[in-house]
Amino acid sequence: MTNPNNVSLNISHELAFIDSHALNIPTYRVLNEQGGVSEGATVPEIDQATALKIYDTMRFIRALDERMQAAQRQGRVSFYMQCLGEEAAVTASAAALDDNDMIMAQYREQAALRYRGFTLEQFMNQMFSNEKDLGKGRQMPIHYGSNELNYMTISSPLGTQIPQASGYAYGQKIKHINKQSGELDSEIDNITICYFGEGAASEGDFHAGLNMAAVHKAPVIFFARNNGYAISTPAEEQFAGDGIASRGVGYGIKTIRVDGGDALAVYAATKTAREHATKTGEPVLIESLAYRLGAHSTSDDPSGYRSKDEEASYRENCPVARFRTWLVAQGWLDEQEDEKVKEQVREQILDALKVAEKVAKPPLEDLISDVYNTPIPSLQAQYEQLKSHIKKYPDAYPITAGRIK
Amino acid sequence: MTNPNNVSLNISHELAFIDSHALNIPTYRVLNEQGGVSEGATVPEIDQATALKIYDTMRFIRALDERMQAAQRQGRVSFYMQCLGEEAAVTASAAALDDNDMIMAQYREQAALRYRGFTLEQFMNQMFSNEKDLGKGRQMPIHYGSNELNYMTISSPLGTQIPQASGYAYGQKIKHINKQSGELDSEIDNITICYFGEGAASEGDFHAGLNMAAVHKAPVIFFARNNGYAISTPAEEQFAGDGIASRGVGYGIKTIRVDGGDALAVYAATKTAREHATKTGEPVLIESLAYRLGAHSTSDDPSGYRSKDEEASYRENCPVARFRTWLVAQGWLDEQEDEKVKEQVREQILDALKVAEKVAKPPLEDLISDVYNTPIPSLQAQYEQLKSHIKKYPDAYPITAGRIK
Amino acid sequence: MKTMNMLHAINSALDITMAENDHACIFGEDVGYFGGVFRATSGLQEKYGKHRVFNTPLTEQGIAGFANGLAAFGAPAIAEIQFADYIFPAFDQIVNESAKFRYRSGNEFNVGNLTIRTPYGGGIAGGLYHSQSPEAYFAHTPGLKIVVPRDPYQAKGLLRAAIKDDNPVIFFEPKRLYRASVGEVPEEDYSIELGKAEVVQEGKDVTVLAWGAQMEIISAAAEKAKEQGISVELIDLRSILPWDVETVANSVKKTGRLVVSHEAPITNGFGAEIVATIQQECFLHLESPIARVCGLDTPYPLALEKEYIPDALKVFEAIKNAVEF
Amino acid sequence: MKTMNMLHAINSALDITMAENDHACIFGEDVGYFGGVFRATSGLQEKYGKHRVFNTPLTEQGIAGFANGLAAFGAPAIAEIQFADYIFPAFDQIVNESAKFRYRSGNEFNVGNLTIRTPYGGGIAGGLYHSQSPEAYFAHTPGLKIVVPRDPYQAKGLLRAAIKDDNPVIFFEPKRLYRASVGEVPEEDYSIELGKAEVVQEGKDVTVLAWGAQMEIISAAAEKAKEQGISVELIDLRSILPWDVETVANSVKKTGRLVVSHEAPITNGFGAEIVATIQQECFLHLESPIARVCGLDTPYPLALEKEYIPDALKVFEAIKNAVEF
Ligand SMILES: Cc1ncc(C[n+]2csc(CCOP(=O)(O)OP(=O)(O)O)c2C)c(N)n1
Ligand SMILES: Cc1ncc(C[n+]2csc(CCOP(=O)(O)OP(=O)(O)O)c2C)c(N)n1
Ligand SMILES: [Mg+2]
Ligand SMILES: [Mg+2]
Repeated sequence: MTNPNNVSLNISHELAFIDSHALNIPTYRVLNEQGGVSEGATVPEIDQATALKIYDTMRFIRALDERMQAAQRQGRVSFYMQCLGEEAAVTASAAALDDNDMIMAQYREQAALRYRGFTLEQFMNQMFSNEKDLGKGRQMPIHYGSNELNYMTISSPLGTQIPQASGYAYGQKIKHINKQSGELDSEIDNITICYFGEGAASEGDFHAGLNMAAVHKAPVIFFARNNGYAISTPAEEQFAGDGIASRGVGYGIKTIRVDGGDALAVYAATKTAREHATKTGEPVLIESLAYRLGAHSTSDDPSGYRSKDEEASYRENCPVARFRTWLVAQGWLDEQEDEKVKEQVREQILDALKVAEKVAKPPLEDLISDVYNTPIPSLQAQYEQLKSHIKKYPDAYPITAGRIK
Repeated sequence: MTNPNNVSLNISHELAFIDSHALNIPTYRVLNEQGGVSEGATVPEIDQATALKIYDTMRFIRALDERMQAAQRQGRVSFYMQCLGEEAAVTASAAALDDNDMIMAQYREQAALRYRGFTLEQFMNQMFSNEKDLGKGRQMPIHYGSNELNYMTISSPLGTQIPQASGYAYGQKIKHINKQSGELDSEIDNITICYFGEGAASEGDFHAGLNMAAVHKAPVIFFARNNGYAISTPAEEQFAGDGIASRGVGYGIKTIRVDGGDALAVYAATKTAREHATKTGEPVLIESLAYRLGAHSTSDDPSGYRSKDEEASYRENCPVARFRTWLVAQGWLDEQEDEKVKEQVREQILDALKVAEKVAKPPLEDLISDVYNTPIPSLQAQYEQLKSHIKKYPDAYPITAGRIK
Repeated sequence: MKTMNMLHAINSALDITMAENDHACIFGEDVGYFGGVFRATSGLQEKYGKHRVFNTPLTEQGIAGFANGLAAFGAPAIAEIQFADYIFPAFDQIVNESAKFRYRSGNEFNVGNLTIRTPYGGGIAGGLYHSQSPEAYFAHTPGLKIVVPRDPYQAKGLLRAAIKDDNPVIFFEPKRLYRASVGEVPEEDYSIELGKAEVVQEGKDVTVLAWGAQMEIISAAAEKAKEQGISVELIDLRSILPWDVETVANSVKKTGRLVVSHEAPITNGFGAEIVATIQQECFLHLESPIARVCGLDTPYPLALEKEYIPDALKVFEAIKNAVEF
Repeated sequence: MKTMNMLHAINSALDITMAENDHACIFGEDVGYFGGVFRATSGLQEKYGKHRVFNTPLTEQGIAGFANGLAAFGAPAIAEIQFADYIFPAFDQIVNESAKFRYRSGNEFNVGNLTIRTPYGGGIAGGLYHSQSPEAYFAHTPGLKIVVPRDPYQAKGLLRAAIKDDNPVIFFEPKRLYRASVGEVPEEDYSIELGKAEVVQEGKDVTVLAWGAQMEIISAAAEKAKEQGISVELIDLRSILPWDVETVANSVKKTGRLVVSHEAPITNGFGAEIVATIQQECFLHLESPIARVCGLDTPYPLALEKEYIPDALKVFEAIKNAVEF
């Protein structure tokens, strides 16, 4: 496009509007709903170890979700959010990345973090906001993060990670740019993936983030999890276009829609997207279609806004079962062994929970550390005052009183 | 779309990305660059009075812009912004509306206001922020507004009018909704047009405004003026998609791109868009292509960022001349008469300027009125204190000191 | 009179508003069929239709922008921001647009019809992003009104006044009290004048001032002080903008001492404004420095919430210090 | 030493930064080829390449979001917001994200590399939207630092310190002085410590405090006061967050009187915080109420700008009142 308006310029003398749904958007799928390979589909290249790691992760997350949902009901943890129904989308996309790629997630992507190696103990410590939590007990359960694993700490405000992902990815690209030509002079080694829900995609930050990534060529994979709901708001009250994928062309971003219940399709699409990003520096948009099978969170009760029938019809199409069927058919997974591991995982989770809930809460200094790199004088003064106060009334502050220096 | 994800669901087994420029977007044009009717084009229905009013408005605005640009250079007015190059886009779109439709403009759309009947005196009073300014001398020159003429007062922050237009238009629709069915039960009488630049379209408010209008079916015409620049930033550093029109499909909004230098095309497209909006309540997106022929504003010097050659090549394609040629060919305009009127208009403008610059500035009470519907006590107290202060030092506040009650 | 919790009281005020004006609309994230995540708008979509009570897409800047437009059109626009922590994407629309709409246009246009409701405050194990009290961010903005109720009766009367007021109003609802605070509330319509503080308990030794959920805390502190023979005058500010300087100044002239308490971080919280104004108004009457008992200057924490909050004990200490100064 | 105006001084600080670190980026609306609407980034794209000095699309929330991400990656991210009046769309990214990034992650991640530059302030016939001084909106946010220079020497030294500081910093530039303020500035690198106020003139009767462009105004007022035999101690706060309580309190303990002046509207401006803290710190030393001379509680006007601003005459009056109290 070589005109100042930066548009394609094909003159027409017919007064005709582009239809509101003019774009044809296929949904890429490999495995059918029963877990068989769809007729006409090619199974993407995937090695056994990767496939099993994907499955292992999904199995683990399913068990963790079940257990923590129950723990919340028992009042042992204050809050929880399940990945239920979206395990394949999250896990298989994470599996298509390099371990040093940055993951910026929304909050329902614990499977990606697990795939990277976050330990059961680390999950638990965060949820119990104890002193071993990497986040120092400051955020609500499920707001994980790990520098070591390149998983950006979750932030509750929705959409904010989207332009941040563009900036982060731009940073990853800088060293590959030739100072003279301004062009890439090597393949980009690491990129960023940014997950968000179809609800969060309504935020202004979505628009800013995608547009900036496209204009500045930031190597980000924007992974939109269209799971049908934003809390109680159905997707049809969220947007009137054809999903999130229909927006790609508006930013000049290559786009693909995948069946988010199909681990193989997600894996293949993400791998290809990553290749494109590392070679060109350009962003890619992936829209995954799945159904949020569980409640929004433990604070939510979906029976207030959607039918049991709808839920039931989607429950049948389980992404974990689908992939499992394929693995079994491949001869890569033994069903009995799988059941045994499931049981073990459940027990490990319960044990870890019992341990983590007994670990002490963070010490008082963690109330004021990390506001700045070092506390500013006024905050230090507030802290000293608080310490004297707690020393005066130790019974009122049982968590910290005994440990004040 | 009857699935929870609210998407078209056509399964494909091919791993293929939708191209970043998959959409074919024609540019609608009736008059060729010389002002003749393009081969194959149909001239839209337009009566002589409307056509002449459009021309009269463009002629006036051209003269006003020239005069005020000069006045700023002479230091008589502090600031000015020209419509140069975009007169046809703005005027002809305004002409396609009903007088009671709301206009929410960005700032470069003085022609739309003029078309509605804003008087020369009113323009001048605003620019000289004198006591006759409807805006009470509070905003910089060119921030016009008129309740009577349904022209929302201009606000400098870019993009903010876009979601506001959706809300305003939604209000216009409410009375037409059948309480039982929730559907329209009569044709909507008045709608909103919302103008913005291709730069402002990068703001998060653009995304929010278009999406909300689409979801809630607000009868707005979103009129994107793609004029190639946002101050010094060329459109190719603003977006990577195919103009603004490529975004319509992402919101599920009917869209058309028009040659913004062609008054007839703009008029016809806007008329059709309005019809669609009044009948369905749905928004429409129009992208007008023109070139910002002048500087961004009187504070700007484009020679710092674009070539004289580029400017010259677009100067040839003058939207006013193009329409004039057609009018003359129609036998609706006499060239000599036109020259005479031009001269008269110039003189009127100069006279009005001389009058307005001598009108007194607003009285002191206008410093605090309209912050609230009635001043709150603290502000009233500040005002009393200010009055005593000015009375004590009248020489320091010559504009108001003499008139304090 | 009927016994209502704060959510019922708010729902009742909204119900009256919707019945009163055919153009009034309620909208925000999840406020439609579901009735909002706290259920404040429960039953209203069923009663008034999906075109007047509706879910919006997930965009606070859009909600506020749409609300500005609808209000400018002339319809009562009642927008909900799901948590006050998420009002910041709407900051530009509120601070640069709502607040300046009338002034910049010379009253050609205004958004007096706008009311923004949003639950605020901590004490619910909500951490950084479900606990904030952002009233002070708005208090620096001429053109806005800001209101915070302390109980169901106040909530209904103040919300009705906010909606009827011909200026944009932000109505902060203490979510910790949504269900916890229960009281007698008239079923019929009534309003409580904006901009007026209320002396909720008379006293002579020290004035203690707060608003919203913090009223419960300072009342508890006043009880403790009473046990020590200190007589506390308690003031509920109710309106942050405009605020009732006169009532507060009169009280402080009487007691000679003032303690201000709020949940938000102390630095540049609204407490600062109160102190700055009152030290001016009451300079010769002050017998001790005006004290602020507020949140620490940190983001809102989780595990150490108890340590963070300006609890009754801390307020009590400040009362004692003021009296013993 | 070289004579520079404030824009040159800022440009010089940016130039040193870009030379120092290959990953440092400067971006914002029109900052690229054109060098920014005020030309603060002039010549830098040519020198360091389009990939390190670039125009962004027109979206402040995007600029701040992108900047947060780039800073989190570890690159010095120097973002420009074209006018401080347009910083509000970025409010969420700054207040909820930049400020809380380190805390919420337990220091797993931080955006200490972030610096946001933005021209602020009035006196240029800019009206509502080219005149605002929004520092107080940010001052209520733990995690941010806020800096305002008064002249070219200060601008370069403070900007370098802001960039090198390992916390997100908002750097407000007094645009009225961009070209008007000229002075000696070293060409080499130097920094001025953040968080330290400067006593720019010693005096004994009254302390007068301001920052940025307002320093010029209070200096003029102090001159007038001197003619009347009043000895004024002038303080430039320089850093709003953190601010130097000690220097101010020491001065007020000596003079017994304080006048604070800022351009922003008085209610809940940063003056309020200064008054609230100083009345606490210096209660027994105060001989008159602390006075604030600020903008009125209205949006920033145009035709009546002269009447609106806290000019030298108004500051002078406040000085006299304080001394004669
Ligand atoms: C800025 C902001 N607004 C509102 C919320 C409250 N909220 C939390 S999750 C949610 C729905 C998100 O839906 P979606 O993006 O589709 O993700 P999903 O939960 O379906 O995975 C809302 C409204 C928030 N966290 N942040
Ligand atoms: C929120 C906001 N950011 C920045 C500006 C400063 N500004 C004024 S006009 C402009 C460029 C607008 O370009 P465009 O939208 O294309 O409109 P055009 O001037 O070309 O008509 C900018 C950046 C502003 N007014 N508001
Ligand atoms: Mg969702
Ligand atoms: Mg433009």
